[in-house]
Amino acid sequence: MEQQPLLKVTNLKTHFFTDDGVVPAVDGVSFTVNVGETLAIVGESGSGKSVTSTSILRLVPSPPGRIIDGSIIFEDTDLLGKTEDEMQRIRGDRISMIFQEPMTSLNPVHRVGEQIAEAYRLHRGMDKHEAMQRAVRMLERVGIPSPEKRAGDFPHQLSGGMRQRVMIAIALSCRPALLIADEPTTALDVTIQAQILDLMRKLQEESRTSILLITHDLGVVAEMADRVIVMYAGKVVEEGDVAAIFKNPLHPYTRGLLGSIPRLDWRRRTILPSIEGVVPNPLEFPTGCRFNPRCPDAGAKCRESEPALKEMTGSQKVACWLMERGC
Amino acid sequence: MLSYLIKRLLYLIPVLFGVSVLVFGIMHLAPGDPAQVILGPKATAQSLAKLRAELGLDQPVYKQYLNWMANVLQGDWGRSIQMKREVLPLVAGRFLNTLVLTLFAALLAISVGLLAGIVSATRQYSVFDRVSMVGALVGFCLPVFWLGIILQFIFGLKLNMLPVSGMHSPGHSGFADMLPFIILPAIALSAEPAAVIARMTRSSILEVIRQDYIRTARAKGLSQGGTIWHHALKNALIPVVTVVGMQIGYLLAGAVLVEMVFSWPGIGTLMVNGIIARDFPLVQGIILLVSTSYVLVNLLVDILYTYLDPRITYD
Amino acid sequence: MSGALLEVKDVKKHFPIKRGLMSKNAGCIKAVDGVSFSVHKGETLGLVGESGCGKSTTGRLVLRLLEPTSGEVLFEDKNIYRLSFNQMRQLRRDMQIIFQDPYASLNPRLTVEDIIIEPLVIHGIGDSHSRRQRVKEMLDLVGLSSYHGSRYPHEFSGGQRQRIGIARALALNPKLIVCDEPVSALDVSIQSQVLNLLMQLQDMLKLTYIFIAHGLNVVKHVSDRVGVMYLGKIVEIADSEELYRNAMHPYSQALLSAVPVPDPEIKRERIILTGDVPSPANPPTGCRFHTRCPQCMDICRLEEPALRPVSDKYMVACHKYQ
Amino acid sequence: MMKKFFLVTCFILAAALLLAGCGGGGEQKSTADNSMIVVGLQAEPATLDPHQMQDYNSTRAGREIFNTLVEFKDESTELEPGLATSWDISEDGLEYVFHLRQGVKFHDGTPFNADAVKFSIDRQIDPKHPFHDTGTYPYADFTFGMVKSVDVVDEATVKITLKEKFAPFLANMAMPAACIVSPTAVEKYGKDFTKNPVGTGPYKFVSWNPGVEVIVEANPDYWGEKAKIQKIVYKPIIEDQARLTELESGNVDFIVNIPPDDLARLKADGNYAIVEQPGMHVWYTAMNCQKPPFNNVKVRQAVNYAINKESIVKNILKDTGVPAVGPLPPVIWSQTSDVPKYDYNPEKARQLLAEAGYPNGFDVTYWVPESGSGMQQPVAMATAIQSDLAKVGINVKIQTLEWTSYLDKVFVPADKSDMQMHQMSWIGDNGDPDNFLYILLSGEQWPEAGFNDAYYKNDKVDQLLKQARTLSKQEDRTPLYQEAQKLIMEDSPWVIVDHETQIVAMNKKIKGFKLHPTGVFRFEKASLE
Amino acid sequence: MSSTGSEIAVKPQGTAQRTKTRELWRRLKKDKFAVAGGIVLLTVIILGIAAPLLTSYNPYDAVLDQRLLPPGTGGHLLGTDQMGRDLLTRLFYGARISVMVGFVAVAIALFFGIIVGLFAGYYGGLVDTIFMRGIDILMAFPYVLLAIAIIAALGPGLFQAMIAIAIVGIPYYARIVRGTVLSLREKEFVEAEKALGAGNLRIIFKHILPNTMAPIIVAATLDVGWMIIAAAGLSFLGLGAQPPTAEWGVMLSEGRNFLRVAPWVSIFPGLCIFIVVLSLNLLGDGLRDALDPRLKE
Repeated sequence: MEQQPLLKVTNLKTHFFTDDGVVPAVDGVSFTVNVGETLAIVGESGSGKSVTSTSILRLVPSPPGRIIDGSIIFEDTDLLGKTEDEMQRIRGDRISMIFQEPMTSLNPVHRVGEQIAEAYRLHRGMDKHEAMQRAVRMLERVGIPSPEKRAGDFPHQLSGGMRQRVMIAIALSCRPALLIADEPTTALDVTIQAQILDLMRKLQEESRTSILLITHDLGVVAEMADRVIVMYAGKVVEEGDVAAIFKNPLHPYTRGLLGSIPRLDWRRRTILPSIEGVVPNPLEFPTGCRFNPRCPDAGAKCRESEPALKEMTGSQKVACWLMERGC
Repeated sequence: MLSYLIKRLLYLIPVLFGVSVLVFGIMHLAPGDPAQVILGPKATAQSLAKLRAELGLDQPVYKQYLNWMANVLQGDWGRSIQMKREVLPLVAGRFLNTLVLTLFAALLAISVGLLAGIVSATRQYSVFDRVSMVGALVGFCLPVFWLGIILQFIFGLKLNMLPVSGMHSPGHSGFADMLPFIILPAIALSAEPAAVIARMTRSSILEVIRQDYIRTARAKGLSQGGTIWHHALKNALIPVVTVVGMQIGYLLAGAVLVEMVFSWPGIGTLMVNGIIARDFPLVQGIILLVSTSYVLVNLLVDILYTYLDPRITYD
Repeated sequence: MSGALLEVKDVKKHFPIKRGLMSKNAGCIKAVDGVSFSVHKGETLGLVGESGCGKSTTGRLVLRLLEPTSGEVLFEDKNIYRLSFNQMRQLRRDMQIIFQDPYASLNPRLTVEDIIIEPLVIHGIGDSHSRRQRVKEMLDLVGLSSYHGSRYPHEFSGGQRQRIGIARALALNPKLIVCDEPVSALDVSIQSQVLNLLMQLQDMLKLTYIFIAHGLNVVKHVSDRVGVMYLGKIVEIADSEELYRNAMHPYSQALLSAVPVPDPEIKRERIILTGDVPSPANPPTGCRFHTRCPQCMDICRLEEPALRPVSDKYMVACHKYQ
Repeated sequence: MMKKFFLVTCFILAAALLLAGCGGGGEQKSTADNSMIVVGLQAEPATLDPHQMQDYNSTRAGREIFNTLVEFKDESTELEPGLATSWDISEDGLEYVFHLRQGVKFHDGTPFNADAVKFSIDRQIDPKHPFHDTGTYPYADFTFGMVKSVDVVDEATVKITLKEKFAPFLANMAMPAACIVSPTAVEKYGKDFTKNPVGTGPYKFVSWNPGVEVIVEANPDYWGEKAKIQKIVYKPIIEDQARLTELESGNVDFIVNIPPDDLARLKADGNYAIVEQPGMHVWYTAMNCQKPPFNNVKVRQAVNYAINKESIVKNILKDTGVPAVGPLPPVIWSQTSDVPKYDYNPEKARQLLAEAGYPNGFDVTYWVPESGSGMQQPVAMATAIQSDLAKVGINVKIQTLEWTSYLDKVFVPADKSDMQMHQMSWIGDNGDPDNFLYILLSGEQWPEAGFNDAYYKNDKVDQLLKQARTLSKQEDRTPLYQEAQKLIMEDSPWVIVDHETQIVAMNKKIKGFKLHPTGVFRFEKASLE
Repeated sequence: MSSTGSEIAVKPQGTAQRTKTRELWRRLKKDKFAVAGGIVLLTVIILGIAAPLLTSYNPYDAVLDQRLLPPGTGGHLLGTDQMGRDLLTRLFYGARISVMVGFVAVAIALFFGIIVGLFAGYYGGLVDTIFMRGIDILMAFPYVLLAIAIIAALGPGLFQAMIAIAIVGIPYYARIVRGTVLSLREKEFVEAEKALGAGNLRIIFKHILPNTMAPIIVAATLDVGWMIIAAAGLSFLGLGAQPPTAEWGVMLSEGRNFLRVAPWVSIFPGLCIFIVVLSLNLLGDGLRDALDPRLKE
C-alpha cells in the first residue's frame, strides 16, 4: 500500500479562552492521514480528540476557541492559511464530517432529502430537482429502504440507525477525500453499530476515501482502523499501526485503557486492571507528563518535564519517559 | 389536523364558560349599583328600585347569570346600560378597531423585533448589537402610557407631524385616512413587545447556533450567514412564536392604556368606563369577546408550531 | 425454586399512549410484556438488551417504582405489589437501586453528606451523630474521603458521583440492588473502577444484584446468569459463561457477534442484523424477532415461542429448540 | 422558508387592511370644508336621545338636534319661547297650556304637533306607554314627577296638568328631558333611537361613528335663525393634554376642560379665544350635622374659618371657579352676598373650637371621590383642606373612593350613615333656586328621599323653602330664598368653596360663540370667519 | 459545537471548593451591568427606607403658594409638584411604596404560582387537569382587563392593585414551575428518593422545590420591574394607588397634566420607574446568564 499523505497535521494547538482561564484542549498534536487509510484517534472525554477533528475543518467555536499554532496541510495546502470562503468550498466537498449524535446532528425542521441535496446544490451547483434526485440515490447507497419516500421524512421520523445513515449520505455525497467520523456509533445499539461500521467499510472500499475515526471504543478501533493515535489531556501519547499497538501497547495509559475493558473471552468476575484517579482538570494540568498522577510507574522525571513523542519500534511512537529509559 | 382543530375549538367551551362565570361573579360581587349609575346622583330611592327591577338586578345572582348566558347563546348579548346600545354590535365594532391597532402594533413589533434580534445575533457584540439591546431594555422599561404621552408631545405638539387622538380625520374613513392616526399609538404599543421579541430572537438564535445540526450545516460547507438563514432561523423561531403569542395577549391588554392616551376608539375606554359605571352586560361582553379572541390567537400560535416544527403533530 | 430472594412472575407493564385532550387510550406501549425470572441470594443476574427492550422498566418494576399492569414480584416470598405504602416503605430498606446517569441521580442542591443521610432520615434510623458516623463509613466503603461529605455533587467527576450513588444505596444495608446501567455513562478507564467496586462490595456485603446493561461484555463479566431481552420479553436466560460459549437464540448470537473485540487479530464471522427494532407499541406477531431473524421459519411468524428450559440452567424462547 | 415567512407577514398585513376597511364603513369626504368645526369633547356621548341624557358629552353633542317648548335665553336661565310661542298658567298653578309653533317639521319630514309633545313626555313617565321601553330616563322623575297628565287640546295646543303646585315647572320644560322627539322616528328605531336622533333643532344628525365622532349639520329648514356653521364634528379626546395638543396643532377647533395651569398659558398665548361663563354649580364639603363633632354649629363655623378657600380657588383651580359666598351660584336669580361670611381666619377657628370644647382639635375621616361629575379636582382640594385643618388641630384622614361606590356610601339614611365629612358638588338643572336650596338643604330631603347629604335641618329654613315652591312669581319667591341663604350660612352645614366656571378654548376663526350656564353649546348663533 | 463544549466545560473536579451559590455570585460579580443594577436597586431601597432622615419636608404637606417650582428653586432640589410638595421628598417616599408593590406582588404571585405548579406538575392526572384548567381560564383574560375586573370587585387602591397584578402573575409562575417539575419529576434523583421510601411531600418540598428555584428567581427578578410598570398603568387608569399617596405611578400619571407647564413633575417619577425597572432587568439578565453560562460566552 503506497503511503501517500493526504492530511498532515503538525504541532496543532487549539486553546479555549474561557472566563476561568485558558484550556489547552489540543496542545501540540501532529499526525498524518494517508490516502485510503483509516486513522483512529482514541481517547477519553477531555482528551482533545473531538477538538482536533473540528480544528481540521476550522469549525472550532470562536470565541472562546482559537487555533493558536501549527499547520494543517491538506492536499498540499495549509488549511489554516485559507480564507473562510475557501474553507467553505472544502467543507462538505473535499473533507466532510459525521458526528456522534445522529439525533441532534440533523436539522429537525428540514426533510432529510433536502439536507442531503443541500450539499449538491452548494458544491455541484445543481438545481433543486436534480439535487433531490441525487439525494435519493445517495440514500439508496447508504442502505435506506424505499429512499424516495424516506427523502420526504423529517429526522424525527427515522430511527437512530437510519439517521446516522443519512448523516453518512450527507458526508459522502460529494465523494470527499477525507471523512472525519467523530464517534459515529457511540449513540447506537450494538447491532446497529455493526450495521453502520459495516456500511462505512463498504463505502470506503468503493471510494478509497480516507477516514479519520474519532472514538473512545478500542473495539471499534480494532475493527476499523489501520493506524491509531492515542490522546490524553490534549496530547498524543502513542501512535502506531493498530496491530502493533494492540499487541504491544507501550504507554501506560494505552495499556491501562486496553486492560480496563472487560472482554467476552475473559474469565468472569475477575478484578479488572484499571487506571486509578480521574482525568485531570484542563485548567490545571499537572506539570511533567500529564498522565503522571495516574501512572502506576511514574518517577521523578515524569513529574518534572514533559516527554516528547519519540519513534520506537517500527511505526510505533510513544511519549513516555519510562520507554526512553528502556531504550 | 382537522380533528385537532375541532377538539381545540370544543375546548374553548369550558374555558369560556369559566371566564364567563368568573367575570360575572366579579362584576356582581363588586360594590356599586348600575341603577345608581344610570339614574345618577339625583335619583330617588323609588326610581332606583324600579329600575333595578326592570334590569333584573333584584333577582338572585345565579338566575341573572343563567338568564344572561341563555341570551348570549341566542346571540342577544344585552344592551349596554350606559351606552344604551346593543352590546354585541357595539363591542364588535370597537373591538375591530382594537384589533386593527393590535395587529399594526404586532406587525411593527414582530418585524422590528425579529430584524433587530437576527442582526444582533449574527453580529454579536457589534455596535448594532449593543445599541439595539440597550434599546430593547429601554423599550421594556418604559410604561406604555408614559411613552404614549411623550410621543404625543414630540410628534404632535413640537413637530406637529401627526395627529394624537382618534382614528380618522373628521368625517373620513378608510385605510389611507387612518394611517397617520395609527402610527403613534402603534409605536407606543409595540415598544415593549418589540423589545421582548428582539431579545428573545437574539438569545434563541444564539442558542440554536450552538446546536449540533448547525455544525453539520457548517461542515457541509454553508457560510455563517447561510447557516443562520437556512438552518438556524426556523428553529430559533419556535420559541419566539410562543413569545409572540404571549405578546399578542399583552398587546390586547396594553391597548387599553394606549387607547386611553390616544383616544383610540377601541374597547379600552369602553371597558374602563363600563367598569366604573357597573355596566354589567357591556363588561361581560367585552371580556367574553376578548378572551375568545385571545384563546383563538393561542390556537393560531399552536397551529403555527406545526408549520415551524414538524416534530409536533396534533393527530 | 424456593429459596430465591426474588421471584418475578409474568410481570407486564403497558404504558398507555395518550392522545388529544380527552386522554383516550389509543393503544399502549408494551414496554414489558410478560417477564419471569428469579434471583438467588448472593448472585448477580444480568439483564441485557438494546434500547427499548424493557430492561430498565423491568428493574423499576422489581422495586415497585412503577406499578405493573399485571404479574407479581415475590421478595422473600412476599408479593410486593400487595403491600401498603408503609409496608412497602419498610421493604425499601432491603432493595435499592443504582442509576445510569451520575448527573441526574444526585440532587444538585444537597451536599454529599445530606444525600447519603437522606435514607437514614427517611427511615428514622439513628441520631444525628450516628448518622454522621454512617456517612463516613459509607464514603470510606466506596473509596471516597470523609471530607468529600461537605461538597456538592457538581464538584465530582462522573465516576465519583457513581460512588456517591452507591454509598446512598448501601446506607440502609439492602439485600438486593438493581444496578441500572451503572457504568454506561462513564469513561472507559473509570468504568473498570466502578465495576471492580461493585464486585468487591458484593463479596464483602453478600449483596444480590440485578445488573442491567446494554454492553454484553460488561454484563457477562459481572453476572452469574444473564437474561437477554428483546421487545419486552426475555428470549434467553442462562449461565453467563454458557451463554457466551454457546448462545442458542439467534438474537443472542447476533448480539454477541456484534460486540467489537479490541483485538485486531481476532477475525470473526459477523452476523449483521438487518433493519431496526420494531416499535413496542406494535410488536410483530409470532416471534417478536422474526422480522430481523436470519433463521426465520414459517412458524415464527405465526406463533410466539415460550421461554422453555432446554437444559438444567438454560432457557430459551425460540421455535428452533422446541 | 423565508419566503413563507414573508407570505405570512403579507397575510397579516392584508388582514389588517381588511379590518381597517371594515372598521371605517362610510364614504370618503373632502377635508377642505371651511364651514366645518371640530369640537374636542372629554368622552364619547353616551346617547343622543335627549330623554336619556345625563352627561355633558351627550347634551353638548346632541342637545342642538332638538328644541324644547321653552328655551333659556342666551347666557342666562331666564326663559323665552321655543317650540311653544306662548303659554298660559292657570291661577292655581296646576294647569299649563302651551300654544305650539306652526309649520315646524322634524328632520325626518314629519310635522311637529301636540301629539309629538304628548308622546315625548308620556314616553318617559307612563310605564304603559308603548314606547316606554325604548330607553331608561334618568331625569323623568325629576322633570315630570309632578305631572299628572298631558293632554292634546288640538293640533297646536297642549295642556299639562300638575299634581301639585310647583313653581319651577316651567324651567323644567327647558331641560333636555323636555326635548320634543319625532314619534315616527322613535317608532321606527325603537331602542336604537339613541343613535338615530330626530328632532326639530338647528342641527340635524348626520352620523355617529362610535368612539370616533358624532357629526351634525345645519338644518336648512330650521324654523328659527338658521345656523351659519354648516357642519360640526364632536370628537372624544380623553386625555386633557391630548386635547390641548390637538387644539394647538390645529386638528381641533374647540375644546373643553382645559387644565387650569394650561389655561393661563393659553390666555397668555393670545392665539386662542377663551370663553368663560360662571356655571350653575357649587362645590362643597358637607359635614354631618347630626353627629359629633359637627352637630355643634361652632365646630362647623370653625372649619369654615380654618380653610383658605381663596387659596384653593386661586392655586388649585387657577381661578377656573369663582369663590362662593353661599350655596347659590351668581347666575341663579335670588342669589345674594348679604350673608354671614367666613374669611380665612385660623385664629378665630381655634377660638371657636375651644369654645365648642375641642381646644386640641379632633380626628376626622374625610370621604373623597377620586373623580366625578362636577367634582373639579377632588383629591387636590381635599389635600389642601386636610393641610389647612391640620393647622387648627383637626387631624383629617382622607379616604378616597371610586365615584359609583362613593355615591352608594354617601346617600344613605342618616341613622345608617357613619359619614363625618365628605365632598359633593351640584350642577343645576333648570336654573331655579329651588333646584339648589330645597333639594340640597331642606330637612325633608335627607337621603334616601333627597340629596341633603349633610343631614342639615333647620325648621325655619324648611318652612321658607317649602313656601317658595308654591309661589309662581319670581319677585315673591326671591326674598324667601334670600332669607334662607342667610340662615343656612349662619348654620354653615357646608364648607362652600366655589362655583365652577365653564371654560372653553377655541380657534379664533369661531366668532360670536356664547356659553350657556347649562353647559350646552349653542353653535347655531356662532359663525366662522 | 456542543460536543466540543462538553469537553472544555469539564468542571473543576474534586479540587474545587466553591459551592454553587458562591460560584453563582462569582459569575454575577463579573457582569458589570448586573452589579450596577444591583447597586442602583439597593441604593433606591436604602433611600426609600431612610427617606425621613434624608429630607426635612413632609411628602404630604401641600403648600399651595409654592406650586410647580422648577428644580433648584426655593430650596427644592427637584422642584415642587402641583400641590407645592417637595418632589424629591415624594420620590424618596415613593421608592418605598413602588418598589414594595413590585416585590410584594411578585411574592404573592410566586407563592400561589409555586403551590399550583408544584402540585399540578408532580401529581399530574386529575390534579393537574383541575389546576391547569383554572390557570387557562385566568390566562384567557388579557392582564389589564383581569386586573381591572379584580379592582372593580375590590375597589381601587394600592393594596387592591397589588392583589390584582399578583393574581395576573400567578398563571405565569404556575406554568414555569409546572414545566420545571415535569422535567424534574423524571429525574433519577427523584426516583432514588422513591426507592428510599420517601413520601410525596418530602420529595416535593425537599427535593423538587429547591431545584425549581433557579429559573423562578430569574423570572421573578425580571418580573418585579414588570409589576411596577403594571401598577403604574393601573394608577394611570385611576385604579391603583390613590392620591395623595406618594407612589411613582400616581405621581407620573398626575404629573402628565403638567407636562407643558412643569415637565419635571412627571419626568422625575418616570425616570425613577425607568431606572428601577432597568436595574432589575440588568440584575435579572445577569442572574440568568450566571445560572446558565452557556448562553453567555
